[in-house]
Amino acid sequence: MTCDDVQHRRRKVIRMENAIDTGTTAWILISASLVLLMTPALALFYGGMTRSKSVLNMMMMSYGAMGVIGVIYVLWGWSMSYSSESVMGIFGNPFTHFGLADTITDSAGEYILSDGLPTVVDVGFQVTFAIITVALISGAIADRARFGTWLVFAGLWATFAYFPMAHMVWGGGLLSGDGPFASIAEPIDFAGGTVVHINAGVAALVLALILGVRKGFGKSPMRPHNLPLVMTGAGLLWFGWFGFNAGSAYAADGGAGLAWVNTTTATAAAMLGWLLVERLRDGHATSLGAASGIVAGLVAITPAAGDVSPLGAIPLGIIAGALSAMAVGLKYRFGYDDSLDVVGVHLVAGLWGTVALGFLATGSGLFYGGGLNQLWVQIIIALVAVVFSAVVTAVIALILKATMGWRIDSDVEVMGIDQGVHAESGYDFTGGSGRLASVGVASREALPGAEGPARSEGTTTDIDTTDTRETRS
Amino acid sequence: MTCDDVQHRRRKVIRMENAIDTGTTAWILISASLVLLMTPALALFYGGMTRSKSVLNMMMMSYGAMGVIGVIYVLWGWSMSYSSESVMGIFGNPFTHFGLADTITDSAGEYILSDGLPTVVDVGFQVTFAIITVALISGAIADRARFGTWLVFAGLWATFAYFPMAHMVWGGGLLSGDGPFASIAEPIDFAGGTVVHINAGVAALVLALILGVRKGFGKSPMRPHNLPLVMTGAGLLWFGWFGFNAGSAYAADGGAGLAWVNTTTATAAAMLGWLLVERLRDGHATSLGAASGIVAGLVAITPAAGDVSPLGAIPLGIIAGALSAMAVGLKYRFGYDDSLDVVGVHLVAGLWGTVALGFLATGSGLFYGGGLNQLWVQIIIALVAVVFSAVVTAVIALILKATMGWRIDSDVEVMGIDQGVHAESGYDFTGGSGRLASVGVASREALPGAEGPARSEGTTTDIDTTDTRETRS
Amino acid sequence: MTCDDVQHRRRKVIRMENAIDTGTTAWILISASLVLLMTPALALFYGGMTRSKSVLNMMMMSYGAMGVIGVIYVLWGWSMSYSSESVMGIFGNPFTHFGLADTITDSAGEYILSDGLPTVVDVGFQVTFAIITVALISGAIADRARFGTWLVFAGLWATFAYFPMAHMVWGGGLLSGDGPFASIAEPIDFAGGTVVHINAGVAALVLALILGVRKGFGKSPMRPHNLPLVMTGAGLLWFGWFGFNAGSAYAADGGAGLAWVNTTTATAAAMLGWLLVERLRDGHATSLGAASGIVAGLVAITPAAGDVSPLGAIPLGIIAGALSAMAVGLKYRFGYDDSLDVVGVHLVAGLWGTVALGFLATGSGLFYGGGLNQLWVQIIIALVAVVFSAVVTAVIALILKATMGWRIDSDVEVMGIDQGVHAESGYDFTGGSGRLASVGVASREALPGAEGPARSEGTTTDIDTTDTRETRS
Amino acid sequence: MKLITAVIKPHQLDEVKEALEAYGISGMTETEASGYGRQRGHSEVYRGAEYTVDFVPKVRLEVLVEDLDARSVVDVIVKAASTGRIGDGKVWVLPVEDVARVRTGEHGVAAI
Amino acid sequence: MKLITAVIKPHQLDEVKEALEAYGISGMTETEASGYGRQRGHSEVYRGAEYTVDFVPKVRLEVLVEDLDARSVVDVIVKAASTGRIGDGKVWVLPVEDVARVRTGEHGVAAI
Amino acid sequence: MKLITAVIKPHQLDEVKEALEAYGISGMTETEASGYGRQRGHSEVYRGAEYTVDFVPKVRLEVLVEDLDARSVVDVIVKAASTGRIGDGKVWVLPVEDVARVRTGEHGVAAI
Ligand SMILES: Nc1ncnc2c1ncn2[C@@H]1O[C@H](COP(=O)(O)OP(=O)(O)O)[C@@H](O)[C@H]1O
Ligand SMILES: Nc1ncnc2c1ncn2[C@@H]1O[C@H](COP(=O)(O)OP(=O)(O)O)[C@@H](O)[C@H]1O
Ligand SMILES: Nc1ncnc2c1ncn2[C@@H]1O[C@H](COP(=O)(O)OP(=O)(O)O)[C@@H](O)[C@H]1O
Repeated sequence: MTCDDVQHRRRKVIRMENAIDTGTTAWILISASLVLLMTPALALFYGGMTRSKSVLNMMMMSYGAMGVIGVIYVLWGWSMSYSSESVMGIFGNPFTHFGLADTITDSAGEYILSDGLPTVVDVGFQVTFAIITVALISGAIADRARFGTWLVFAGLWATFAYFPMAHMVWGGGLLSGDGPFASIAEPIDFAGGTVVHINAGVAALVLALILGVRKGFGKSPMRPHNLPLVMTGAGLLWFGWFGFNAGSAYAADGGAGLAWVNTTTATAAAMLGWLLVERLRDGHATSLGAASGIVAGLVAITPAAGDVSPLGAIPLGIIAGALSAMAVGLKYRFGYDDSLDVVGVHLVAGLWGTVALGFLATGSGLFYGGGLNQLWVQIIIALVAVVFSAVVTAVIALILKATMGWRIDSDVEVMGIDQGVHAESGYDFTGGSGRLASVGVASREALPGAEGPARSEGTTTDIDTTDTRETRS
Repeated sequence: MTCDDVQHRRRKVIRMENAIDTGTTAWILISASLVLLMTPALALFYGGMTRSKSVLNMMMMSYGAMGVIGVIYVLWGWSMSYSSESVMGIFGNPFTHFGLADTITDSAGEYILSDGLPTVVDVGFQVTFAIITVALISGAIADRARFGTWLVFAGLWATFAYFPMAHMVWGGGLLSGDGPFASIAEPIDFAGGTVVHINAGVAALVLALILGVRKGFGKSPMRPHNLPLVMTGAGLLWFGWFGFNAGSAYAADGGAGLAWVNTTTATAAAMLGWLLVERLRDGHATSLGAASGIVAGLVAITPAAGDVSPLGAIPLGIIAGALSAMAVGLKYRFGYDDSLDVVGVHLVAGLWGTVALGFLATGSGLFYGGGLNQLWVQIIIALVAVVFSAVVTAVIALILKATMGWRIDSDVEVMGIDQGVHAESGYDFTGGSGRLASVGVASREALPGAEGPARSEGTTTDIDTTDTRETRS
Repeated sequence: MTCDDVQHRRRKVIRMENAIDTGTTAWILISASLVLLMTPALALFYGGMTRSKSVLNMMMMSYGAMGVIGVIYVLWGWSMSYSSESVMGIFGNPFTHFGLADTITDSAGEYILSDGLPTVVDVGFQVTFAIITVALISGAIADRARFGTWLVFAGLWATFAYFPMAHMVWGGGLLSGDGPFASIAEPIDFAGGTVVHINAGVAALVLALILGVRKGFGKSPMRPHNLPLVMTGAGLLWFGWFGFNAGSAYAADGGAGLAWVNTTTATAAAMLGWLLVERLRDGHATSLGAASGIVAGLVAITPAAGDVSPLGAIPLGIIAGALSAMAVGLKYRFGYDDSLDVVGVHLVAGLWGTVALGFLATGSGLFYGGGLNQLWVQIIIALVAVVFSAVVTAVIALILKATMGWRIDSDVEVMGIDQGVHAESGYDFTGGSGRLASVGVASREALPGAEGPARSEGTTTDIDTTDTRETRS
Repeated sequence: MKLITAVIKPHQLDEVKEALEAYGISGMTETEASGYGRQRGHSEVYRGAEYTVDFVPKVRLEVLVEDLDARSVVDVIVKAASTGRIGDGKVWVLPVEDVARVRTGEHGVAAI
Repeated sequence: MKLITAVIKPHQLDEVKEALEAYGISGMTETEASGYGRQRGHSEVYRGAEYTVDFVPKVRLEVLVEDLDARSVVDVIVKAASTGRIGDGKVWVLPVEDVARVRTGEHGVAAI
Repeated sequence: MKLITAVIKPHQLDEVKEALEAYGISGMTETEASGYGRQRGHSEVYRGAEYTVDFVPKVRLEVLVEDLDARSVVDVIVKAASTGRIGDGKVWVLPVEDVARVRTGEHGVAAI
């Protein structure tokens, strides 16, 4: 390969350097680790918010995304995102670097570098973004989705929505500085407002509409079962987000430092913004509000982290928190069951952060005397992202609906998806009764003393869906 | 600005360098992230220790500190701490660098560097220290403080106690190597024994005294409701503390490595010390003891991490653990309700660590043939910190008592501050009964079917404080 | 000392460099922190898997390992592992660097460097490996081991099994590139397949056999009490493992990046492998399976992280997950109570990863045209590790059995080891009844109002082991 | 006076509560319970080992009523709690000798 | 023999237990319960959606007593449990036909 | 009809359930409870402060039976629940006036 084979994020000129920058390499290695941690953190954030009967399924949707995307990214994900053989500026050729061919070392066996950073380190960094983006979507379909369908969706959506979007914005495609809109102003998406948050937020809305509401939505109480888990998740997300945003500076330098400080400032402000709305509207500042405000702030600063000042990050954050706090109620009015508010938080704050750059970008933003061009181009890339994600998600989700089916049995939904689908319970604090019936050694024998043959048909039928059949005697 | 505008931690000579050290920058970026994580970790540590009816409020005091300090630090916190325009060696001029003016880039638009580290990265590192210090205090006032008053206190205390103390010790002020006591020996506070732990520990004692005891203190059982949470918090604190201590070396070098090894060694030793006291005194080594010993060790090694040998860290740690294990009972004897033992752990271990340097500092300590000077100066800075913090905290807390009020209604205290103040419950494992009454869309409508108008007066009145008024029929 | 005094991991030529590499130093500092975090993460992973009555003891075995090993490592652990005074290639002289003598600074007071990395940073990195290895073993003896015996075992096992094994493999000993088997092919153990996982896995098997089964093993249900904790633990382990594997590259470079990517790829694949076996065999893909698959993948890639390609990591991972999923049932067939499947996960996946290198090592593996030599030498080092660990563990454990005793009273086991041994309960969600009887101030007085003298004999006798004695009246 | 105890499915609780309130009963005490009967439990699988959980979550309601109301209250509960499926539960009636209201110290029917 | 059931406020449990012990009763069984009555529940707000929780935490005590003690034990409980506020709870008395102590197999009053 | 209530040690539950099933009883309702009696609780120590927990975990079983079965069922339970140690628990029998099965609306013995 030649070094100009790869187009990458915010760098127009790709040059092969002889010297590695170990400081930057260390920073991207740890940033990648931090972003990977965000997915388990998200699993906590989401898992704590569901009812206790679905906590495991909720977490499993995030972990499942780690499994699927973790494998396909090295196969075709990297190539579709960053191959210089771009297909109409929409996606990269999946075969150029299939299986990371010609990506890790050059013909001399030396690690390929780009701006002092080994490309393989960048691969690690990028895979974590793909994983978390897919995992984010799962918040919209809590308690009711078939796990198998979700896993297949994860793979398809990453392939047809995420990798192309990453290519368009960061890989030199349509929405990048090399794309057609750059003539107005260079579009800014520092760390993923369009690629990650608008993309996932729109997909969440589409899935919520296609799957339909949960039994009892808008009537039964569906309150978070474990708020300390939610807060822990939010705290770990904040921590991991430093890799996401400050890592996206692609260097251990002042730019990374600015992104770091902006991330903290905007997030703190957004927490206060959300709490303020709650205090005024509902009379109480809640811990779920604080956790949600944190995430809204992190989302909003994502596209802007390197291009606003800390003073600009304050209003950006406050407004993000307040907007999202108001937006989470819309699902009740419009009747879509976006269970954990992916739309209200990620789509709304993602749009706000992307568009706010039109005002607040130091240099090119309206408030900094830059005129309307930046605002204009930010709106365009946001809209393109919305439309692209909506169409691709709808097509994938409808095909899956027709083929594999999305919804679990409604009785299983009532009993709880954890027991019904995963044959587990999240918690057992009493060490309650029950018997060990059989053990799955390779040959799956019944234990001595277990009654009858092992019930291989699983548990989902053991509930009150059928009538006399299920009697004991 | 000129580069000598900022005085900073342990560096006498501030010079403008042309070359960034990306390794050091990477290390301080991640150290800042680690220290930021300490506050959510503290929220777990503290939250698990309260009763389940107050876990959310306990966590919210930490998260609230992140919100408030995260915003004010970039406004005036940095300037009050590190502006070279010192006001009597006590605090920096808040206006010199208000809003990080002249802090991030120089007139040529280049990131300002100091010793190879971009100053904006240092800002990020410093804000996390301010946050955690404020959050530490909250352990003294579990279950009973108005949340609004706490948020205001957080902002005032950071402004009048923390920023000045940071200035005095690290910003070239009174207690620094440039201060008057340096003629005896250069005071040592590597990573915050005075600024963070003595400061917060004294504030905790003062607040506990001013707020008074909880209902049932010393009689009702107030045992930790979730010890795995406490242990998780302690584990994450240990992890985060590497940023705190080894990051305070301000370089990715052997000094950071020494601080890292000392941190681990002293903490391990302190855990054993605490467990030993428990085993001998109570007959049982407990998990709460292990978690507490960890924190005591981390606190004690904080001021000393760069200035003792690993062999010295062992006795320093063991004694810290043992001393704190003995000190936590004092609140029952003296009747102050320092609910989660901020005094017993942070003040006691913080004092010990600061003073122990007089004996154990390699080079200048008594045991290393350095005579009494170091000991003497360590005692002085500890005492100054105690007096300063006590006075400032008392003034702030008494003013707030007179104006906003500190205590929640005693019936709300019995019912639980989570329900009363935040209108939430920490856990709901049974998916119990309840109805969705109304939803807070922007216009806050009642749901169809919800009885009567939305109760905007909140929940706190729905408890047995009033009599016949609250009957249903 | 001279610089060639220390032999270290994968580096044949040790040279003293004048220049520190701050990027690498930053990376190893954070890697050490990440690996330290793995032990609390393991405590969550293990703690969530026990019944709620033993969660604290389970976590305490991990934390206890941190206490004991954290202290002895700086005393003699480093010296036994890496002293160049090797005793027959089996262990290093514990006195050469006792207390880190001649390890941190040279006679000129400069930090000793090796390949640009301060040796003291390496000490920090190494201590974390020793801690986690010991902690891993505890999964085999859940619910039933005396805590004191465990702590002593931890110290002895580290000294006689871990430090020697580290010396043999990484310290220039028998199993290293300087050992006798290197003439066949250079043995590969990138980050600890033999030293950590086979070593701990065999020790776990031996302990499980020596301690015997729990009351009710194979009959009573012993299901995980808190699966979200287990999943959180697995997520944090994955995060920490980046330090373990990519840190073992000993540089912030492309090699670290490759290890990072391989770690993620193999782990994702192993999760899918485990879930697939479950889906086919049991009918349900479980969250415990996902968490376990993650750990199996991390274990298997550990020895191989730097020496396979990402494409090779996929089958390596899938097979690791599938093998372990099948192996965890063996304990029921053979009747050893390896409570949390240390054997099924760490021993099986550790053996597989070590041996798989014989096929998959790029360059020397069978599938890469390298012939059988690599396979042959990998089998040899695995076998030597198995035998060495088995013998040493058996001797230590049997001596402890004869002297201190391993098992707690069987009534305490039924009541729960947390209450019986640690005098604590993991959770109290109801804020249940109870009285504060006395407080352990230094002088341990009874509270005014507490009935009778403080019961210093503890709690373990207060259960139904004795008969009429324990009546109230 | 009578004590009516009803063991019902958890998600019928709100319906039963509302039916009772509509009938004029405005006090009751609820406990979480687990039931064993014709309705089968479920099984769970942990690392390949299958556990059978025989008990099914139920809610146990206690309602003190005047003698005359007993029969109708049982009917009200049965009607509201019924889903027509196995495991809907049981209702039983016990004779009560005395009732006291703690707050006032009243006894008998007035205390209900 | 009688079975006295008391539904009281959770933080009165220790007081009631001590009063019973003082009276000479040294056995009882406690269950966690939730009560519905004149005392109102509370509401909670999650992301702006308000939930009403109607049931209030209570503790349910059961005490087996000899016939003669029944009236006085009810009084002891009412006195100890009372705070004078809405929601203090109820006490009721049921007739018991037989009691057995599991450990010894004894029946009747001796088994209490 | 009778209602048999048994307060037993938690780890005897499975044995009791199996004994009842062997006897022919195939329905019961279980609640978690805490007992206070001759069996002492335990104490716990948190940061040197010792807490005494007086109540011991128990399981509370309720079984509706026909009149004739009552005596034998009590015996079956006593036998299966007994470990011979303090704290094994109590069993008591209450008269029941009516029973209804929610699903079918049946009353009386048929509803058990
Ligand atoms: N003999 C009994 N005594 C007490 N409770 C019973 C008895 N039989 C059934 N129950 C309770 O009623 C519930 C429903 O009974 P089950 O036999 O499953 O269905 P159904 O009542 O519809 O025939 C059980 O879960 C149990 O709680
Ligand atoms: N009819 C009833 N049957 C059973 N329990 C009742 C009944 N009425 C009230 N209770 C119980 O008594 C508790 C207190 O009743 P409540 O009406 O709130 O106050 P008070 O008893 O002071 O008038 C309730 O929470 C409930 O547990
Ligand atoms: N008078 C009582 N009323 C109700 N329950 C009781 C009474 N006495 C004992 N119990 C229950 O029986 C259990 C066992 O009683 P205890 O006195 O400890 O042992 P034993 O029954 O073996 O003498 C207690 O824990 C409690 O739940």
